[in-house]
Amino acid sequence: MVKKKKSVLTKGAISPEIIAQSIAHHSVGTDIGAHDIFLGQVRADTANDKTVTAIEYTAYEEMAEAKFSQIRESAFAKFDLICLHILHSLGKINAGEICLFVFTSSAHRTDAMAATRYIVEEIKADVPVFGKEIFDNKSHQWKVNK
Amino acid sequence: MVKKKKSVLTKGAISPEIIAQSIAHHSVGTDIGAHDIFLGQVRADTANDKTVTAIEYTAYEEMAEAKFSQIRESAFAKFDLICLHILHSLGKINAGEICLFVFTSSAHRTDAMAATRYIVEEIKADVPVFGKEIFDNKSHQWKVNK
Amino acid sequence: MKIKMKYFGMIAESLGKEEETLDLDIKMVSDLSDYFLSEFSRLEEMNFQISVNLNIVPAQFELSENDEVALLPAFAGG
Amino acid sequence: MKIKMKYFGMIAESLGKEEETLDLDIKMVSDLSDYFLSEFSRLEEMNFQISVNLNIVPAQFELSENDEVALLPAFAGG
Repeated sequence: MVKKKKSVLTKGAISPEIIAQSIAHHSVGTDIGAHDIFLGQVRADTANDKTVTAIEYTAYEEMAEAKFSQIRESAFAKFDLICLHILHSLGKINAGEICLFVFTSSAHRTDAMAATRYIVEEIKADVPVFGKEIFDNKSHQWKVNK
Repeated sequence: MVKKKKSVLTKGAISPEIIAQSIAHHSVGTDIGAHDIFLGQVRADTANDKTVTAIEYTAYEEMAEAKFSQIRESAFAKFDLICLHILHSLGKINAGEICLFVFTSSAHRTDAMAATRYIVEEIKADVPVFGKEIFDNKSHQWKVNK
Repeated sequence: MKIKMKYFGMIAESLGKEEETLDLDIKMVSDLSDYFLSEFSRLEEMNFQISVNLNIVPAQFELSENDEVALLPAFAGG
Repeated sequence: MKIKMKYFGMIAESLGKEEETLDLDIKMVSDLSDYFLSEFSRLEEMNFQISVNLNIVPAQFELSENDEVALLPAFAGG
């Protein structure tokens, strides 16, 4: 059996059009009653009179994709999901742009909602993605997930 | 102060393009770090050899809009939200089409995710919307939320 | 007293109308329920709530002239 | 033993390199930690985890020839 290799990491910001296409593709899934979507957006945080203009994301790509696969399998095992799609940006993502897309679909609402929450927490905790916050004065600092 | 009157009830299905536009409009909200979106989609449920081809939604419109306003205010009071948008379809929505759009935005992920869940439960419980499930043999039955 | 009635969903379908004005000699929402249950026995099989002027009210709620009262079957939004 | 090292984020920035092959006379992950902490004192201020062949491992983990080992600073995905 050939398992389709899905890549989660994607270069650049995630566009609203990609999200719309992804939603539109699921109109054929007439066993789906609920979709839940989480989007991470880069915030223009201000610290010490400097404002974040972008985050530059890098990753230990091979390990990150392996972790995303594990999270995916574990989400399907824990929740009654019909579909699951995850995208995470690499490279420089400007404030206001979207860097994470988690999209779950299920027959009933509770599965999709609980799964999205679980997946987002797992990504934050377990996936080796690194973020360099770039300030308006060209300085930078490394982001740390809370 | 003039309060902008928002209408939640909308005629026909909610298109992926409307959702994409709504997401795109929030790229100027650079204090936003998280969006959470719930979409209700009409399922082609099968019962006694009949399959649902569409749900025709009606509402006690004036009361429904009042309830949506209350839910909106209560969500802003309970959660640290930056934006909140709700759309609910009226009329005949085919299986595979989207009939509910709940879109919350916040600085941090937990507020948006908890708010979406709260709002969806409140809508199901408190808003006078009625759904006639239309089967492929032209018969129908009235949907009841669980 | 005059009451503006509204009917929705399976109740409207079953009654064959969506609204009407009734003139009844009643006082409480419970009186109105009793009236409908005696006039339209099929209502007994339907779970329904009653709203007065856009708010769900209990059986003990007192009605006033020209209230807008709705018979609401089970909700199905979302 | 030969180890393929990979560095990421603030650690790569601080070390000025993203990867290298080291030949060290060590056995455990804890030995490797000690080596880095003595060579690059700035690492002490950084919280980091160590992965071996794509999995986070504890200090007691035993290294093998040609393992791919990464020093991972705090994650910032999502």
